[in-house]
Amino acid sequence: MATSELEAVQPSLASELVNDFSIQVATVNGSGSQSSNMVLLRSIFQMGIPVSGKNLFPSNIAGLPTWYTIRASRKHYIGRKQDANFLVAVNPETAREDVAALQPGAAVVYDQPLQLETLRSDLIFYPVPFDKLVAGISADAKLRKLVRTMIYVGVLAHLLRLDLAEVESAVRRQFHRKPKAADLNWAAVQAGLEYARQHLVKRDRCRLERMRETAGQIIIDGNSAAALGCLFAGVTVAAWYPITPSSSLCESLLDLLRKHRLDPATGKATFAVIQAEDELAAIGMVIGAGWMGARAMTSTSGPGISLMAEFAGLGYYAEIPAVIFDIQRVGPSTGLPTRTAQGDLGSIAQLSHGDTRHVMLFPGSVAECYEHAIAAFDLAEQLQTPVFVLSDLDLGMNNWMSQPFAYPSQPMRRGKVLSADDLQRVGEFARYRDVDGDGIPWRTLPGTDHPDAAYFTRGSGHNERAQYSERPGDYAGNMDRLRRKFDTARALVPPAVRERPGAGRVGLIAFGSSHYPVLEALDQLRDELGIDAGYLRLRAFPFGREVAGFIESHELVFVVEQNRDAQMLDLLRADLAPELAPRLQSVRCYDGLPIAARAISREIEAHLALLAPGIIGRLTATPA
Amino acid sequence: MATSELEAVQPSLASELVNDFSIQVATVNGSGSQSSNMVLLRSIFQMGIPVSGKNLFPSNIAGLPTWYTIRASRKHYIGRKQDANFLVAVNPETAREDVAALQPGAAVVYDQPLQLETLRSDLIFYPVPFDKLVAGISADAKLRKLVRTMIYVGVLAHLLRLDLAEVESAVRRQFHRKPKAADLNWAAVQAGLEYARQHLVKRDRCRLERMRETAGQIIIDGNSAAALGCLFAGVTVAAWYPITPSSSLCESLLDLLRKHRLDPATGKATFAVIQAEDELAAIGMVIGAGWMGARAMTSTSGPGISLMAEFAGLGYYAEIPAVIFDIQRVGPSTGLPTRTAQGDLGSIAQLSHGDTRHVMLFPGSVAECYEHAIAAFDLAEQLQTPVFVLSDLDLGMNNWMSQPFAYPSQPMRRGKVLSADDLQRVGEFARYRDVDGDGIPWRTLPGTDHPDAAYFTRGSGHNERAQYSERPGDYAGNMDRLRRKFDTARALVPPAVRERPGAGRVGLIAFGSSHYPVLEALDQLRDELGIDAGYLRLRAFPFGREVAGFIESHELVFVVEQNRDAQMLDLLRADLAPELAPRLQSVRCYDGLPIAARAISREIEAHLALLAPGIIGRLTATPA
Amino acid sequence: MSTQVNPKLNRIGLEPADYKGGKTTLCAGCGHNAISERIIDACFELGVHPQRVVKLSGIGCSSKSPAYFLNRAFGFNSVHGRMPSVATGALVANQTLLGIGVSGDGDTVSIGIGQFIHTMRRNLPLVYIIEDNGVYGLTKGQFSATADLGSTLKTGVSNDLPPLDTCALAILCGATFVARSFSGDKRQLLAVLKAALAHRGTAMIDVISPCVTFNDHEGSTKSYKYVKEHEDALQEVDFVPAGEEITVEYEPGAAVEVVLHDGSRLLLRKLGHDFDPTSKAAALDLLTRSHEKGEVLTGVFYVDAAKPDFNTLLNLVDEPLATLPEARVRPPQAVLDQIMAGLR
Amino acid sequence: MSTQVNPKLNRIGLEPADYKGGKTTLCAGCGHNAISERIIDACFELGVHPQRVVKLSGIGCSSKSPAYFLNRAFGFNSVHGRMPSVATGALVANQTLLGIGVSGDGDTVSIGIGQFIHTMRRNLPLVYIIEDNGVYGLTKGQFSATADLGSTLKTGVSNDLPPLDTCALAILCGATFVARSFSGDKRQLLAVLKAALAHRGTAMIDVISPCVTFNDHEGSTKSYKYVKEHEDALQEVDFVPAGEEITVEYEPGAAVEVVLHDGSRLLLRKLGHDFDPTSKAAALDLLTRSHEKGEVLTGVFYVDAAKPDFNTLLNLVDEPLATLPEARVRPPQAVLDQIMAGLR
Ligand SMILES: Cc1ncc(C[n+]2csc(CCOP(=O)(O)OP(=O)(O)O)c2C)c(N)n1
Ligand SMILES: Cc1ncc(C[n+]2csc(CCOP(=O)(O)OP(=O)(O)O)c2C)c(N)n1
Ligand code: SF4
Ligand code: SF4
Ligand SMILES: [Mg+2]
Ligand SMILES: [Mg+2]
Repeated sequence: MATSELEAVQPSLASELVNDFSIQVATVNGSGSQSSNMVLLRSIFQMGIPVSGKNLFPSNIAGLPTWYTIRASRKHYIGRKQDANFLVAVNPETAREDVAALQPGAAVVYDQPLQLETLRSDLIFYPVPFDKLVAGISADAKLRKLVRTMIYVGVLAHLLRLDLAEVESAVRRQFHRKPKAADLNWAAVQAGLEYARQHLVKRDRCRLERMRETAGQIIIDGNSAAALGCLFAGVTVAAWYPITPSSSLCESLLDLLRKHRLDPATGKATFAVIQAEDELAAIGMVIGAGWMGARAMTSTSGPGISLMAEFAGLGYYAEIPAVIFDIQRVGPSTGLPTRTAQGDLGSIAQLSHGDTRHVMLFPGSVAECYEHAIAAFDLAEQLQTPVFVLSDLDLGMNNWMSQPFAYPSQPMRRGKVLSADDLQRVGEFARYRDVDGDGIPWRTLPGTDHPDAAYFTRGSGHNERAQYSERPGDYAGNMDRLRRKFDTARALVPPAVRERPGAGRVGLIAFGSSHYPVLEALDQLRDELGIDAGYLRLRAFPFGREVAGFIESHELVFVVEQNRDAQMLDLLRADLAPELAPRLQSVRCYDGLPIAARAISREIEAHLALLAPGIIGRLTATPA
Repeated sequence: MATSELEAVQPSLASELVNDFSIQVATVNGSGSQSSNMVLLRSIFQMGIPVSGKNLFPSNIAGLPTWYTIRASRKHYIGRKQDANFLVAVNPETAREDVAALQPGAAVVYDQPLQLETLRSDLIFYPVPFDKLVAGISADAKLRKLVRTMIYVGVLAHLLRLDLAEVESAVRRQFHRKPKAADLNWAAVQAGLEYARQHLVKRDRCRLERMRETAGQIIIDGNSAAALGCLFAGVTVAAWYPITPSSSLCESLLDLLRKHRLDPATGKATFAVIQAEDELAAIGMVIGAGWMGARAMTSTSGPGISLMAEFAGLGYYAEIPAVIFDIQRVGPSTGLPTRTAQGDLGSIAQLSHGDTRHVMLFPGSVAECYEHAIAAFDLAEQLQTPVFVLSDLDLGMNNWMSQPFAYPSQPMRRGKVLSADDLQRVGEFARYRDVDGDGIPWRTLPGTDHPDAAYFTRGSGHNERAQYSERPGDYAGNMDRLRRKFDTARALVPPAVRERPGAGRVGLIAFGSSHYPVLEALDQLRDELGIDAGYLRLRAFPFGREVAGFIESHELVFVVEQNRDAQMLDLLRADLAPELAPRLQSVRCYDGLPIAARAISREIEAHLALLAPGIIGRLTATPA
Repeated sequence: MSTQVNPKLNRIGLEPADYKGGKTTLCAGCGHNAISERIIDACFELGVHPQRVVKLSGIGCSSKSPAYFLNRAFGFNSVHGRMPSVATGALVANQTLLGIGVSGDGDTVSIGIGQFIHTMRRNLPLVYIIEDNGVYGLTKGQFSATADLGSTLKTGVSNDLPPLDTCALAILCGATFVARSFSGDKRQLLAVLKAALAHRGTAMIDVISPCVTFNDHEGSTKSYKYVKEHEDALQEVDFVPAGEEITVEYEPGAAVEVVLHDGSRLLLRKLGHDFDPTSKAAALDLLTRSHEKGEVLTGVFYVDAAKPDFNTLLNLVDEPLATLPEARVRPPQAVLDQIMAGLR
Repeated sequence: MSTQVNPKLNRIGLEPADYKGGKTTLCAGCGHNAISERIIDACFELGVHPQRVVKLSGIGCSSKSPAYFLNRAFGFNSVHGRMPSVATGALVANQTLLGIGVSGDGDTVSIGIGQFIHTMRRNLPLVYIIEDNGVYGLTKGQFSATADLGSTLKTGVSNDLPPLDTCALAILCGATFVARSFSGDKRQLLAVLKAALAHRGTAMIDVISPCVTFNDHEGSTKSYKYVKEHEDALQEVDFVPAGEEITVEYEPGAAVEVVLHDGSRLLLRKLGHDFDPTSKAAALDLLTRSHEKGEVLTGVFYVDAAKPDFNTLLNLVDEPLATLPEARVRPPQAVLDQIMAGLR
């Protein structure tokens, strides 16, 4: 056995990983490790260190392998990291595979009887007798089972130098409704800590050190953030059907509404949340409510989107506001219900038969889940059309750090609605007339007390006065106006953000949950290849003019997305001047895991390697 | 009033329109004029003259305006012609508008009391006292109503020089099951004829003359043709839900099956046709039957396609053969149910959430409705995937001349199916393994009598052995194989047809029911602008290599389609090398009427006018 | 100014013309047209404010009919089989409006049976009218799922599947007013419609409405002739508006009186059958047995005027949700601040 | 060669292991697992050929269970709520196979109620099992449409909509074998399953199957405890295979005997209730009333062994449509020629 291996096992302090490593907890779902992981995450966060947590769980309820990854990153890299530095192996079923997957030098905290130390010699092993330790905590076997995983929190606290005060406060916060449980869990943490102190010799390179990078920040998942957005958008009707990973959006919305939207005087609800019998009914209810003038929403995932196709077309053609959240998971079909993807944009862009076009928003952070939710209601009413907010499982169900959300700075934009008084004044009302030249007609709301207010809404051909019509001119004219309206949307939707100016002719376009990994990948490209690429983050479809502008100013633009078919690239190709199309190159990741920075930078590197070196020089040079 | 007008009214014989004009019958639906129009159409056809008939009918059952256009064309132009030369105005409600829409010089046969002759002085008017004439036919008011429209057949027979023997044979054919009705109708024809002989002086320029251009040909609508294809493809299960304009496909299929597919020995059915409760159920039944190994199909239109989205994704991902006919009508939503469009290809190409890709066929004639139906079943089983056949209302519901259909030259291709014996021999079976490198795995059929035959089909993640799997590698590997399979399809689907070689650098791409109008438009471009454009007719998606080849050999390629959003052009852009994209130009027509040659040539002309004359010269010159 | 009362004006001072709709495009003689007329009559006579009505439908000849009554009401011709969900969203968003849903047997019982059932279950405040002709009129006469066993098409094809009984289903699933009538029975249909409009909760009325073009021939069990010959009216139905006197006299026990939500009364005078319209079990029993006998039983089968409707279960504020002002639907900054603090 | 009969082998010479499925991934104690075991037992004991079975399902914990029994049968885990249509296509395409459909209450009664109803109406030859726990297990415990009024979630939230009764619906809509059982009642469930497997037509069994993770607490009416305490068995159910003797003795009138399609017999020994399982009206009445009393009535509610099943109505040839040879499904050239001649 050579020295190199010894080196790996006993790293020099020089290569210490301070606030820059990830911990993977391999466990079993339904075993209560969620609380332990949240305590770990919170403790690090409270130490001021940028941190993220990602849950990789199976599509069942209990008893199957689950992995939770916590990444501390002083550089604010909060995307997924491909390789774990620290494995907590408490699931006997996967322990051997989990250990096999580690890079040399990684550390393993594990349940002693598993004897993982025999598997490899290039890792650092920390055996922990979980059962023995937990035996001292409680005489009740059920309780022991509940707190068992807290043992590793204590072990890690010692090994990684977690601030104990923060750990205790995280434990107490986690169980703030049950002080007894808090005590018991804290005891388990201490037992683990004590054991580690006495029996484990630190040999790994990972260490935490207090920073000031998280002060004032919050931790939240994207679905809760979107629910908050709906609350402050003034949603009044929500109709939904459960589906992973979207259920928690409407569930937390219902909680919020119950807390904050009962009329103080009467105790009655200023909202209705309806659990529909399926997604067809859910979107139908939203369309009915939107037609009536309510701010109405639903939330679903891929299979639900497919089922909503027919109503989506009605909403587009009859011009009815609606907000639909798609928390994307891996398709096609049932696919991988608990894995993440950006795979629905292609079908949503033209969801439904015939010539339909839908507005889509792509929140790139939990803060944007909140902001885009608010924007979506405004846009839906301004544009009188369904607006889709495309989040995904990674963004929606994982916990993310964020700046606190800002209170809406604008009043609600309710679009072109004519009141009875308006009707009296304007004298004439034609529901589908393009009065303002922006393609957006005026509408009245049912119940408007004016004899001319009523009109007839239909998904069949109609003229400007909403009368049934099969006339070729009426039809084509109306379709042209809808196209104009869609063009109007370009300027109303959140514009793409130039996240990095870049200093060469290489650009990168991404959206949604790829954002943080992209930021990290850009650093890798700069540090490792000397490429300072510009980065444009798309936030909506249709694309604003700035998108073409960005592509025009770069010779080579990588479009990063989490699907197989380069769906965003296709949308760009269809929208851009065709001359720009050759500049676009696709970078895709579609294995169900959140995209990792390394996968992005590696693929870009591979692509660049195919180009002549001269070209690379030109591409990376600052443009004139 | 100037002489020019007189000239229009009394054209010189020199400008006679022999076998080259169109007749528009403006009537009311449910009034029995369908039979009269069929008699007219057939009479012309039997005179050997190329002819086509198009029905423009409202989306209701009876009492609303309907227009039937018959076009005789010695040059075989059987697409829609924009302007009618001859109007038969028997609908009082629209008569004035119909007359107003005519070009100067056109002729009008009309019900005398309507007094249309007062409306314009630049037309030729032929008043006919329908009621008086029909009064002599029968004492029974109900019968009189039924045969009333036959009067105009007689009138036209005289004016246009229809061969009376052919007219009588057409009448007798139309009513071959009811000889009494035939007699009565023939009497009405004769009454009209007699009246015209005695009272009308021919002043119009239209005349028919026997040709030999239709010998051996048949007349059929696309839906009946597709039903014939299903019959000869050996369909065994059909599940459907009524919807215009697709209902007649399954209805005529049922008739055919009842006639030709009862077991001669037992009188039992070798087929099942199920009227499902909706389209979700219809496609579900097809998927179930296809999984079982049956040749199964459904037929629908836009709204049904939207409802089939979820199952389409399952079919793609679980790899189940299915044939789905989409007889396209005007969308979005309910749209114009009785008008034609090519507006569903964009959404079908990726119907369902997630990364899905579907195979589509685009029959361009009634013969291809038949052939593609057969091909679709072969392809669905060869590729183990849903195959969509995209016809439209124009093709599906209108009557078209055609060469008789050919009996299938190949036995049914049932794809890669392992029998119990095969299993015994190969020893191992992995449902989703790419054994042959073409992305197409082998399957077994339920009921196969071998202990290893069974596998578990699911729309959720699976490995090669069809076992449930959430492993990133299993998922991505499977998706990559599906993509390979889709690439395999390129070579299996009907290749695009180079319909016109062309002699310059201008090309034209079209598909489906645009075919005949395109042929006519090409002649117009040649005759009027001197442009001899090449013409490639697409017949399937994914595109074969020949498509890129065609575009590569032309500098300017017009993509003709009947939708607003240039859906085919988008599919081409996404598929082609991006460098070719700038060559594509869109020509669209989307007002619900079948596309007319003039609309195509005019738009191409307008486009060319924008180019510098030098470029035009270059484009039209023969390539080196 | 004249104080003369125009006899042609109703309770709220509107004339019949204020209730009319567009010109029908349905076939002459279609049962659906007669139903539209009865809806107009009922709304006029009750003095319903047309602008306070929303009329919704799916797709079909029947579903076109909302365009042919109450032009001053907002209409929504949605997609096939999904009117119930659209109505649910609409009426939850504005519970102060009166909802009339019109559907066909194909629209409701074939493609739409799922939404139908769940709407019944919710007891959504909606008058739900099925214009039931046993066929898909608009797609040219295929059987629907209410076609009777053995009923034939014009082509002679006979239906070999049993019909689904919308009334039995509605009762079983939770609707609180369930009736069957006949488009040709003016008097009964009008009375039933009025009561349905006064009811709070789902009032489901299956109206046999012959399709003259595709299902009015010998061999059809939904033809005018067949229904006239086989109609078995359970009761004589009368509606007495709130505040009005009951003018007809009944012997004790000869009629059942149901007091509706607004104080109006539904009077059901027994005809032959001794029947309690407040018992689900009795209604189901009656319907099952009358089916077996091949009769077309009409009348009010079930009423429960007390069960809370869906909006009551939702505990909604009195005002329409749709138009609540920003101040009532966007919580103040303090709420956000507090939530943010909790997430730190 | 030994001629010894292995007592562990069944009628067709297979052992229990030939009927086993994959390892369950459901929660320990989930009612669905018990049902899978009973299906295995029933198929083994009846000597069903596992390769002649197709097992189909929708989406949910329940719908996963086909993977946990009969590995040698073809399985199809389709999409949410649409198993019935897939089963219809499959069993029409090959009517020689035995179809077992497994669904959940969410899968069938919420999203899938439309396909459920139409499948009952068609009387498709299929054993349709609802593993009914009143919640959506797989999406973490929301109420489904079979949750009882007033039943509570773990969070304390109470259900305020009435449940839909799958058995009453199935009977009303045309199913020919309708039963309810309980995953915890081994004996009854096994007997009912065997009879269902022998029945020709739709055999719909609603099996109360507690969700230990989300709906097994105090306040739930679908918990083991609640069902055990409130179960009211209508009959003692026995299944006697064709050709076997009835060994148990009954007093005359104490049991109803139903002869099934293959000659086997279903014996229903009355327990308290006097009840005729061949009357729809009686079954509906019983179900409605037992509901009002808050009981969980189990047993076989309705059997009609004579009504033709869907495949019979379709008049299918005896062989599977799926694998008919080309000669039987592609008419000869002469037919095409003749058709073409007719179109000239
Ligand atoms: C999704 C969808 N499928 C099919 C159709 C075609 N379609 C229009 S109306 C109709 C049936 C109408 O029958 P019914 O509801 O009984 O109304 P009726 O015309 O008999 O009054 C059908 C199938 C459609 N519009 N949408
Ligand atoms: C179209 C669609 N909508 C929603 C879902 C999410 N989903 C999966 S299982 C399920 C409910 C399952 O409930 P049930 O059928 O009662 O089965 P259980 O898990 O209780 O056994 C839902 C809503 C889905 N898979 N597909
Ligand atoms: S087809 Fe039938 S249902 Fe439709 S309008 Fe005519 S009569 Fe009425
Ligand atoms: S969650 Fe409930 S239904 Fe699902 S497996 Fe667990 S116990 Fe069974
Ligand atoms: Mg109908
Ligand atoms: Mg359930």
